[in-house]
Amino acid sequence: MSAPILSARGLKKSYGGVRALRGMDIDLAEGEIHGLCGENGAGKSTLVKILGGLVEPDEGELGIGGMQVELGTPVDPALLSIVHQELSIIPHLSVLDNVMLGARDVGRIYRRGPFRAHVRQVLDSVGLEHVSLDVQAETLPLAERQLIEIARGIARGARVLLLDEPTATLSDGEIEKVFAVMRRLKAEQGTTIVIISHRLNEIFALTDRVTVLRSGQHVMTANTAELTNARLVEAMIGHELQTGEIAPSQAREGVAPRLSLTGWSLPGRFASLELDVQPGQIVSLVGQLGSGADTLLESLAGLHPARGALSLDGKAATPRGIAEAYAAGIAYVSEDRAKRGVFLEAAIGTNLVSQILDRVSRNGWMVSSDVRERATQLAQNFAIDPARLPHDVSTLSGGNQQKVSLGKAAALGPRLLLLNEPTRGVDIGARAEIYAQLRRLAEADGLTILFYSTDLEEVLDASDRIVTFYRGAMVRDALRPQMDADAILHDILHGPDTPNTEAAA
Amino acid sequence: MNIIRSTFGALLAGSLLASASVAAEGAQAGKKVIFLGADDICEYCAVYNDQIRKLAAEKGIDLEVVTNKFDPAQQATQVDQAIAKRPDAILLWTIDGTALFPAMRKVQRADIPLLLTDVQPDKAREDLWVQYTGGNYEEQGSKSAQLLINALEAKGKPLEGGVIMITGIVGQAQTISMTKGFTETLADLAPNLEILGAQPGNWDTGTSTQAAAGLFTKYGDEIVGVYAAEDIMMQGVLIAAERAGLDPTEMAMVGGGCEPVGIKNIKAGLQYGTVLQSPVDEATYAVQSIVDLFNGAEMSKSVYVPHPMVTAENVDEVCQPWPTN
Amino acid sequence: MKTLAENPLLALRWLLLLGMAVIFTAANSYFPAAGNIFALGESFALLGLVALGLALTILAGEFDLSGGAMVAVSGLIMLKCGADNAVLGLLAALAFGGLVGLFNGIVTLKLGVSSLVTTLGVMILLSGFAVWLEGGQAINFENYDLTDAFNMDWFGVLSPRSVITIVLFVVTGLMLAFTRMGRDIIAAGSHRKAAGMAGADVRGAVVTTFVLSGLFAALAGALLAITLGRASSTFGANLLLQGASAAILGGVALSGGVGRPFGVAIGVLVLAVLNNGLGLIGASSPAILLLNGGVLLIAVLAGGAPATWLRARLA
Amino acid sequence: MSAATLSRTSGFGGLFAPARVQATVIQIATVVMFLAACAFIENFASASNISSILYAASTVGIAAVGLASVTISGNLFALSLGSTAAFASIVYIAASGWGVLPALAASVALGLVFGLLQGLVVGWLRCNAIISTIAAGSLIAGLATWVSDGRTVLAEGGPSWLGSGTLIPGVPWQAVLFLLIVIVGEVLMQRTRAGWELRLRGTNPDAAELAGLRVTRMVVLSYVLAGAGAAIAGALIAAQSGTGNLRVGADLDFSAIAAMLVGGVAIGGGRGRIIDVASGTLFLAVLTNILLVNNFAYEVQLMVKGLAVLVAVTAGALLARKKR
Repeated sequence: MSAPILSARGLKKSYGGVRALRGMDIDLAEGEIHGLCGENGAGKSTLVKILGGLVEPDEGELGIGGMQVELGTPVDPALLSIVHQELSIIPHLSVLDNVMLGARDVGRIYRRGPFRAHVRQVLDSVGLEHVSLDVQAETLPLAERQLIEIARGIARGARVLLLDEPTATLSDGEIEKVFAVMRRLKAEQGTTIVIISHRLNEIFALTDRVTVLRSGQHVMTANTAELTNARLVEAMIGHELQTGEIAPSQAREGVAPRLSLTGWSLPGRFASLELDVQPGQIVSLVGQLGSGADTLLESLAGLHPARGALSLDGKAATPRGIAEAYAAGIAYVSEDRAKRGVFLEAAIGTNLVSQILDRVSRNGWMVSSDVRERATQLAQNFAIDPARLPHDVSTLSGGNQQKVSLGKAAALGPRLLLLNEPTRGVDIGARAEIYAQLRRLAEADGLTILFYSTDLEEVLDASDRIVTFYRGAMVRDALRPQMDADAILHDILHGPDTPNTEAAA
Repeated sequence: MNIIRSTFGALLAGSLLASASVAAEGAQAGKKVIFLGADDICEYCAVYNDQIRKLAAEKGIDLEVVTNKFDPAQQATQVDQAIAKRPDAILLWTIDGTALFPAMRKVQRADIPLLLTDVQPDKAREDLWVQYTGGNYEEQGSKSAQLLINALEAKGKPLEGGVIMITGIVGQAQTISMTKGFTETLADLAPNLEILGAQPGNWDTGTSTQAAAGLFTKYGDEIVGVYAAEDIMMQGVLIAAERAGLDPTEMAMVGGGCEPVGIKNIKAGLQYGTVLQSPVDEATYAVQSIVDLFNGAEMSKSVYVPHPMVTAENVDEVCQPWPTN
Repeated sequence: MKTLAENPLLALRWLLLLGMAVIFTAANSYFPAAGNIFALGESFALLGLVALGLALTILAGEFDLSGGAMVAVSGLIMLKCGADNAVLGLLAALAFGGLVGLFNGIVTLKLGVSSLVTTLGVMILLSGFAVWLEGGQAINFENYDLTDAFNMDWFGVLSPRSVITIVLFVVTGLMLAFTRMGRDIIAAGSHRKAAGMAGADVRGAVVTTFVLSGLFAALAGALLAITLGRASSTFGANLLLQGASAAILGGVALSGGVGRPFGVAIGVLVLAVLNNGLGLIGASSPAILLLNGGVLLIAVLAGGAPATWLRARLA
Repeated sequence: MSAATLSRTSGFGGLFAPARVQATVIQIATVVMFLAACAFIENFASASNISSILYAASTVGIAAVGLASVTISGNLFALSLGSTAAFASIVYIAASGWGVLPALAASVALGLVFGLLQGLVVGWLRCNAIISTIAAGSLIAGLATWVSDGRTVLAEGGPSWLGSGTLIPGVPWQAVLFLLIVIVGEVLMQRTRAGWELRLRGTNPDAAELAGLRVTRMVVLSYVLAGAGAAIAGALIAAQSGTGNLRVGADLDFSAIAAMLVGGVAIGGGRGRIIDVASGTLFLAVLTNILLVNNFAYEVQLMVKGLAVLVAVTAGALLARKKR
């Protein structure tokens, strides 16, 4: 191997008493795509932040392009650029300004003209041909903002490009486009690319080498071609793991549907559809952004004013707002955990009972024994340490926060549970726990669960039944055993098979 | 207090209605005068404003009242506005004693006669105005000192011991002048009376209560007299004295203004006296000043309203209750 | 109708401004007179500078409560240090304003607490400092040549103060639109964390807005002291609330990142015209208070649910 | 106790948890400062001086408790307290002929109505919280000026028990009322469903909405409480002096904000308790009294107060960070 483009030695970092990194070494070769794997809390994000100069390590050295780098001060983005996991898109700046934000070759007087052509080209390459340079970023959907963020990394022409979970919010079609750009950057410009992802299929599809971290330490670096899925997972969690996949339950004959939709439509978002779901069934709604699948899910919680009739166990229960949905026995878990899902700055216990305050209070007064009992019970159900109940949710990892978010909704004892991206940003171990818990809820309580996900693995692992959408219309409604990844991809990228439909145009 | 006193229209342009012309004699009749005054949020000002509207209407003066929330910057622009309207004269209550010299120069250059009321700026610049009518704050302070001494004598006490002061808003011209008059006279007439402490009461009863309470705690029995620049502030002093277990009748309690609350306290024997400054007098003098101006009367530079010392003996004859409408 | 549908507040500002101009002109023929426009410009200059500085800090996601108190302090510094040499006084006042702004910015960033809290402390501190500077004396300015120079008018309507203020509005507008710093200020206010991760100079942007806010307030105070020939600790008392009202009326969102100096200028004008007009027609104290409250209420309703409803209806 | 089981405030360690450290430090500082003043300042511990501190603290404190409900529910602060207090002082005196309690009830009713209207504008019509209350402040002041014509209203007869009565020497009834309001506020905020919803709304308005909490009602409630607090403060000031006028409550808005922030209520919402408001108020009242009793000049008092706010907040932030 020739001299590495980036070389880090002995990086250590502690936050208070927590040792996030305990002496990390890593070398990156010029023009390779390098995967960085590890569970949440393994130290990946800390490593990325140290490499980008956003965090100063307690010890260690870093060289990029043969030069020693001053740690803790932002690195020249032309040398190393990071695409962050948390969106670093500024809502009130234009697309152009967002792409150029942080670039060093902009003078004090900011002349936009010379950059327009280049930025346009980069945006086109990631599939944003339709997005104007001058539109404000806040008007764009989440996935497009993520693509702008990736475009920013590319536009800087960095010799090392770090992508921290770039695909978490993207649909598969978009992911394919991004990967194509990555491969081209590597081939044409010799860019070194580091990618962090929880989706192992992406790691195998894209990377040349993989480095695994566990508990703040380097576990292994290996050529991807020589790895198997099982070995990678074992390296990440330190032991073998049963896959997250859960055997789907079969539809039963003669059971009355729990959820019935008739003529359910939202003009401009999704066309009229009919859907029956049995108690105890877990159904995934799959589609690209704009396919209407996510909007459909939200409309069931009363978040959009849809037309048509929704009935639960045969009784009309069309909700006209989230409060009515809860009252009718429909619970909803948001995809935006930090902003809408949980109360980060409130205790875990408080969060768990926050949606059933009426049931743990009498005449307006909180009943402390009821609160404690319910919170403890919910914590146990969702594998949260009851001793941590008084601590703020913000002290938990992403996976455990998601468990709180789920527990908070499940506390309502709903008949229908709606989940939007049930495990976004959740690591493999916690994912399996969440799937198992969902299955228990479905089987033991006969709860009907509908979820929307852009993660193909998740759809295949967790559902009994898969409903695919394309451009506002349902494409296929099939039981899990009849579906595979290819079928789903085909449906959501190309729509129904009939050659003369609008979709083909 | 009359809630349904006026309609919104009258509210909006009360001055215009008030000045609806009444048959009146003299050269001032029909003359347009702009009065730049203070906001009704201060009770004294509210009485003055009502009074001057009434008196001007009687004299047939076309008086336009423009009020101000004690903001000299706003008043400077109000002077600019007034000049733009080309009135026959401007009557100015300078919110801040000296802030308006540049604005007064503009009035002079525009050849509009300028009359001042209530606040007298530095006499060194009296070439800028035709006449000042109103209070003499330094004299008021001085009279208060005199009255405080009278009080001690009346109570048969020696002219020695400590005195505390509750002043108006720090930095205001009135506050500066009154404090000057009081301290200088006291030092002259009773050198053995020592001013132990002074705190602003901000023309407010509550603030004065706290300020006086602190001083009572600190100096307690050493205090033989209290000077509060206004009667509503003396009210605060009396409350603080009662809480501190001090007997106000044993001390020389002197206020200022002869305001309604002061009259009440003087009659109750809690406050020894006050120095009259009447908004009714001031408004009357100001209107007379306008009349004199247009009738070519001889105008002296300063005309002061009377500031008699008021005690329980003469309170009924000297202090007229403030008119309400 | 399209503008109203897209941004009711924007359209409302213009409606208010034009409506008031028409009403006041009808009520009093002196409203459009040159002398009155001059007076309007003077009000605009004082409130405008304070509102502009405050708006910049809001734009960067902060809030500077100390602007009003700074007006009093800087005026006193101007006259105390500038008794013999006005330029020296002006420089001293500006330097003080800039330093206090720097302090505000650095303390806020270092502590990571809301600037509402830090600048509240600085605001109280500054009011005390003003009283101390004043020392119970009337602080006057004897240089009437300079005062006259600042009180002269160009074409009957513009004073040096209003011209300086207009120029600063334009410069600030250009700075926000066409410099890297301006872009970083908007980024810092719109989404602080994201801006930091993207490599924008967040710290520089935040500190810059506080320094500019301090400078603008200090300039407003110093110029006020020159034109009035007087400084006092009581000056500027009403400016904070009025400045905040003007900024938000001007379309600046408290959440940060939204708003432009041009809008702020319109917001300032709405308040200036309202009070100028009410003074001109001799409105009574309660009427002035009620109408000020009423105009703010209309503006605030235009940013709330009724506006959303209206927008949905018109779209 | 639900509040203790589910928040980090339980136990001795909880007192110094990052979220509580500023409040605890201010509570300790208040006690230390008070004891030191008792020991070193002559007459400080006298009944009359203690009552003077309590009078000052009671009015600002009651307004600050009401204001805190707005802050904790996530709407920063209200700037209409001063004019509400002024109007309430006028109403209290005008109605004082009916007796103390009916007059107090009349003022509170006024505060409730003004609070309700602001609550509806902010909570139901979703308008900008700060500007709505500035507008309300102006409108209320305008109405008060119109009604009173700028005049000071004087109470008939002598002082009432509410104005100058004491439970025991040094503890005026007003302080008892303050204590009562703090206890009731603390219990309501920590132990009732509405209190939980209000605090959760302040922690994260979006999540509260999506969780189906009664957010609109809570916001309206918080403004109603703020209006009532300001009105009681105005009535108490009026009861003390026997006068009601437009100048009452001139500094109330910023005094209440300062007291609340010093006590450790977070301006961003969700964090802080009603007892913190009380300790912040007492801290500033004791500090002000020490300065007054030593006859420090007005400018020194202001500067020390400004520094106290800065230092309290700085220390709070630094200590909280160290703990993290």
